[in-house]
Amino acid sequence: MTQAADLYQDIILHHSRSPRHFGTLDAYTHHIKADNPLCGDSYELFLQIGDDDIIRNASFEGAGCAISKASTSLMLDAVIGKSVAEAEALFVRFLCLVKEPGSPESQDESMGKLAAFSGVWKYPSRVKCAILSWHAMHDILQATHQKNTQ
Amino acid sequence: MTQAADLYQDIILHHSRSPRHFGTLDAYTHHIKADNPLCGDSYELFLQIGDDDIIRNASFEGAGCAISKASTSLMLDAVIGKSVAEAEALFVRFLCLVKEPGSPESQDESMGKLAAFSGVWKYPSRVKCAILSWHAMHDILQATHQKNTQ
Amino acid sequence: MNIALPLKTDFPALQQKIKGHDLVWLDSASTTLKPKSVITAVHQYYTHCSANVHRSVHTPSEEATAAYERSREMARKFLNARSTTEIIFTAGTTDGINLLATSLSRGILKPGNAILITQLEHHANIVPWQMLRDYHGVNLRIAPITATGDIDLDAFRAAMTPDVKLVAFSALSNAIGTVLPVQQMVRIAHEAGALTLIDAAQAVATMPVDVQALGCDFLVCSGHKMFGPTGIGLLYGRETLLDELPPARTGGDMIKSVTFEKTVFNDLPAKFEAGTPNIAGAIGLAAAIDFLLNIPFEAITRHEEALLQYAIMKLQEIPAVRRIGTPQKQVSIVSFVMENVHPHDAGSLFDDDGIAVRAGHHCAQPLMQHFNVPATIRWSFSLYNDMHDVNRALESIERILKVFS
Amino acid sequence: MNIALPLKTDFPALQQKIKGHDLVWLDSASTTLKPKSVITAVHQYYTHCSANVHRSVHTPSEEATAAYERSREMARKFLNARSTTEIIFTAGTTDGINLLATSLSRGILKPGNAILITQLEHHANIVPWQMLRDYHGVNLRIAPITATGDIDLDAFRAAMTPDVKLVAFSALSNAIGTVLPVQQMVRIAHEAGALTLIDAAQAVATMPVDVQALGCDFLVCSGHKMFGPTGIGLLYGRETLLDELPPARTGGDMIKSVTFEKTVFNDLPAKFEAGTPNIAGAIGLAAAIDFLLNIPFEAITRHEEALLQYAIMKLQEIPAVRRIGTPQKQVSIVSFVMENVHPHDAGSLFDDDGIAVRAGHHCAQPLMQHFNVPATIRWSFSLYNDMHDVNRALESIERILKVFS
Ligand SMILES: Cc1ncc(COP(=O)(O)O)c(C=O)c1O
Ligand SMILES: Cc1ncc(COP(=O)(O)O)c(C=O)c1O
Repeated sequence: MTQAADLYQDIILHHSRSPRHFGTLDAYTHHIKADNPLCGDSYELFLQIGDDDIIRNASFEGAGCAISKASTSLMLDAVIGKSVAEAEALFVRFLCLVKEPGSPESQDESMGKLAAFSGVWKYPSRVKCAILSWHAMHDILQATHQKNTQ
Repeated sequence: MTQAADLYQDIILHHSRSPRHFGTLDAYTHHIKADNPLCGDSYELFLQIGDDDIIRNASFEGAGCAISKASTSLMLDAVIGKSVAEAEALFVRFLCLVKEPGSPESQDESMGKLAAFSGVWKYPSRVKCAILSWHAMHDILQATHQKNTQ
Repeated sequence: MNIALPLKTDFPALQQKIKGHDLVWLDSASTTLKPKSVITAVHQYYTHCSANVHRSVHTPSEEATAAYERSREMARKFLNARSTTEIIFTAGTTDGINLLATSLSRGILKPGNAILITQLEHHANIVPWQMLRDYHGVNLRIAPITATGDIDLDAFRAAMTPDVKLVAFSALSNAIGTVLPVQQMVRIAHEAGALTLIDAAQAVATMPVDVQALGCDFLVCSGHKMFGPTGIGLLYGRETLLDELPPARTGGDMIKSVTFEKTVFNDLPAKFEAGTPNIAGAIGLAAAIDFLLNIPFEAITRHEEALLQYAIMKLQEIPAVRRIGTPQKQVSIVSFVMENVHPHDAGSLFDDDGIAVRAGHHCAQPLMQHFNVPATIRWSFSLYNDMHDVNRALESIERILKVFS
Repeated sequence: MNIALPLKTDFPALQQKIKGHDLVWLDSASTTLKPKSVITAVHQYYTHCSANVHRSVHTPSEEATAAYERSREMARKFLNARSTTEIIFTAGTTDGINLLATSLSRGILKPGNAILITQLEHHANIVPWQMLRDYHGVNLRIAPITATGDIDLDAFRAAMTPDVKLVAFSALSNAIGTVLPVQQMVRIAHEAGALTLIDAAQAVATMPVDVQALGCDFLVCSGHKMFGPTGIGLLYGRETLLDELPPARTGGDMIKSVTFEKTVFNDLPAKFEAGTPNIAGAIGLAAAIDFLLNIPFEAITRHEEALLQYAIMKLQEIPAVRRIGTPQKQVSIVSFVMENVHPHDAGSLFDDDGIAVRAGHHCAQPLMQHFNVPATIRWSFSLYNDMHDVNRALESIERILKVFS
């Protein structure tokens, strides 16, 4: 298990055991399911986005592997308080971090705790776990964006 | 073409160019088609079998490769005048001759001109050419036999 | 136990290192590794002969045809079919079931007829029948299993209503290792007037499969799960049935003559094999069968039995481990979950130790639903595994539990 | 002309002796020989990785999956498809046409719709449509060819009645070498609102095939006819159409979720690939494509053109030889008959000289009926042939004629 640390950094293990923002949200404006039927990962995301396009609050429920759960927990941590545009930008950067060996993002301190996912590219079959909820959030953000530009 | 003689012995070439018993037969008692749609060989056999189970006369029509044509010609030559039982026995022996390397039949002088087919086993895809009409005749003989034993 | 040891070296894939460790292959239920003889047979076809079959009068084609038909005879012998006319080469188990489903929908199954499968089935033995349900109006029924993962024979008997025309089930569950009472189930089906299809994908590498002894009407399996190449499989069918059934796929080689108005199909087995077949695959499969026939099957069974019993005993000593499926008769395969560890996380951590296991639903989601788990970890044993492999996997469990403690 | 010479040594099968002679392979239209790189790629998959794809989290499976999907990307590049979602791995051309026929019968083609094919087609592009005619009530129409063996474009245009929903034809006739005006025919079909399927089985090893330039909706080909393994082929389909069409074969890997009531299919391309695919085949095909992409296609075309023109010129000098098919544009393939010599007899005698030719109906009986011959002798040229091969085949003709004089 020499490389276990690559994938299961303490921060990931911690967030998978004690996820933040876990539970339902009463005052949500957006809701989406993030399902990977192939491995059984299944989450519900709740986002409360203000008229000013700021993500005021967010939460999630559901079950899945440590990677997907920690990723969801850390994602919500990272985007709460951010604007839709900022969250979208982070989505793109997180994808690079997770998918590309030695991506610029993996060296970038502004990624904060998300850097814990910089070893996932070595486990191609696990990439989809790390990005499952991110893609679901992206779908919400895009819908918001389209509504606003109509 | 070192081995050509193996397959195309003079006797085969001769019977393919000038087949014997070629044409229709007016007084036939049995008639059957021998088709190999895969290579386009197609013959009709006419047999006149007496009440005494003797093959009185026979002929064939149609077209096909040298092997199938010569084989049909030589077959009719060999069975005319024989009883149904004798022709059936010859059918079995001819099959051995054609299919088996170094079969006893290939050494057996009583096979007569049919010995010309003793090299066909070296050309597995041509075996079916050599035995096409024989199988058709066999079908007729079996039918005769069944009728008589009913 | 020693029969496994000399064989390990026969499998070149076992020479590789995974993340610095010697590979331990506990995923034979997904695909078996290939012995040298199989790899060589495929290689020789491509280097030496490399011709098409059934089509030409030249020597390379005659050699290829002879080798291909010898492979069919090997398969006949392996399954103990009555004749090579009963052996159809397919691309695998899934392909064989789909081929048969198409043919049955054209020939024997009528709208309103029912097909009975079990709750244990692999998706390959579920979805093609759902397609017949959706496109041809047949009904699909499910024979339930017990809490242990065994077939419920009383319920199976009760499900055999007169409209059931086909019963299709796996001889050995790929997900939890249940050995089904095939002979008995075939008898029950036949008494009710139904045809039987056995999915022997898992069974063929682990126990002797004799179609005459089983009495089944159809049977399918995959080359790649029995030490053979990918892209090749077998469909056995009783000759009278294959004769009656229309072909499923059509094209070259399976015809006697074609005009635009009317096509005359070829005799068996060609009728069911359209186009250039997987010649290298068939030749490789024959080498795999040869490999298998040279080992007494009881030795394989006994060896895998010992590994499985040892693994089960040891797994039961670990409180965080819960076995999924505890069937009365189980071979080669054990499935389990670990408390607080998702199977996929466990899978990645086993891999870090060089141990290849399967984590997932094993293409048996309805079975997972029965046990109320999304996925399990599956260890499957084959003749090249040994106690050392099991011990390494057990050590790995300890470390995985520590990571997630 | 010299590009063929260095390549001959790349093909181990050319090292063999047939009846004491160096093998001359004039049967590439039946199957091409395999270059070393393809043989090695297949060998490496079995020795090194040998895992299943898409199913497990362990390293060997991830490597197999990556190699398999890289092969898909190679195929996309080779056919110039827009996306890998448009590339479906099949077992070959015949398999691809059958798969598409099933899917179309479930999704797009309705009873009363018509399918138009040509008189030139291979049985693989005839019989599956006859099955749709017989089982699904579609009509089958034939576009006639001229006395030379060319498509009759006026008649083709006239046949494009509004009920024609699919036009399926070969880009290059395997029996007589006619090159069809694919782009033009696709345009005519599209203008009439029909979909198009190109049988590129013969074309892919001989001329560049670009699905975007051709504009076709579907295209099929076989690995074994383009220097790749047996048991593998490609189906290209326009993404919007593949999205719309229901799957043809079902089982593992092509699903998102399965319950007994309802199955949700996977996204493209997985939706059309059920079960364990021919992984070694796909990897070998990628090596074959790599081999092809490393030779300028014009060089292949020019080389085969020179061999063909020389062969035709020399054949025309032999009075006993009659060419079957004299199309305006002909590549790689020439068919002929000899006076007083049945093609099968000629085939055996060519073989005695170590020359592998095809003698038969080339799975194109309706075309043979058009020319009123039961069979022909066919020489087909590939990049590993040279003038010496043609000369040896010509000398063989002299001797054959002498035997039958
Ligand atoms: C034009 C054409 N179509 C289809 C086929 C069938 O290909 P396969 O036998 O590889 O399925 C062939 C080859 O025989 C062919 O030449
Ligand atoms: C019981 C069972 N049936 C069917 C299959 C499908 O086999 P294949 O993927 O080789 O078509 C498998 C293997 O995954 C299996 O274990």
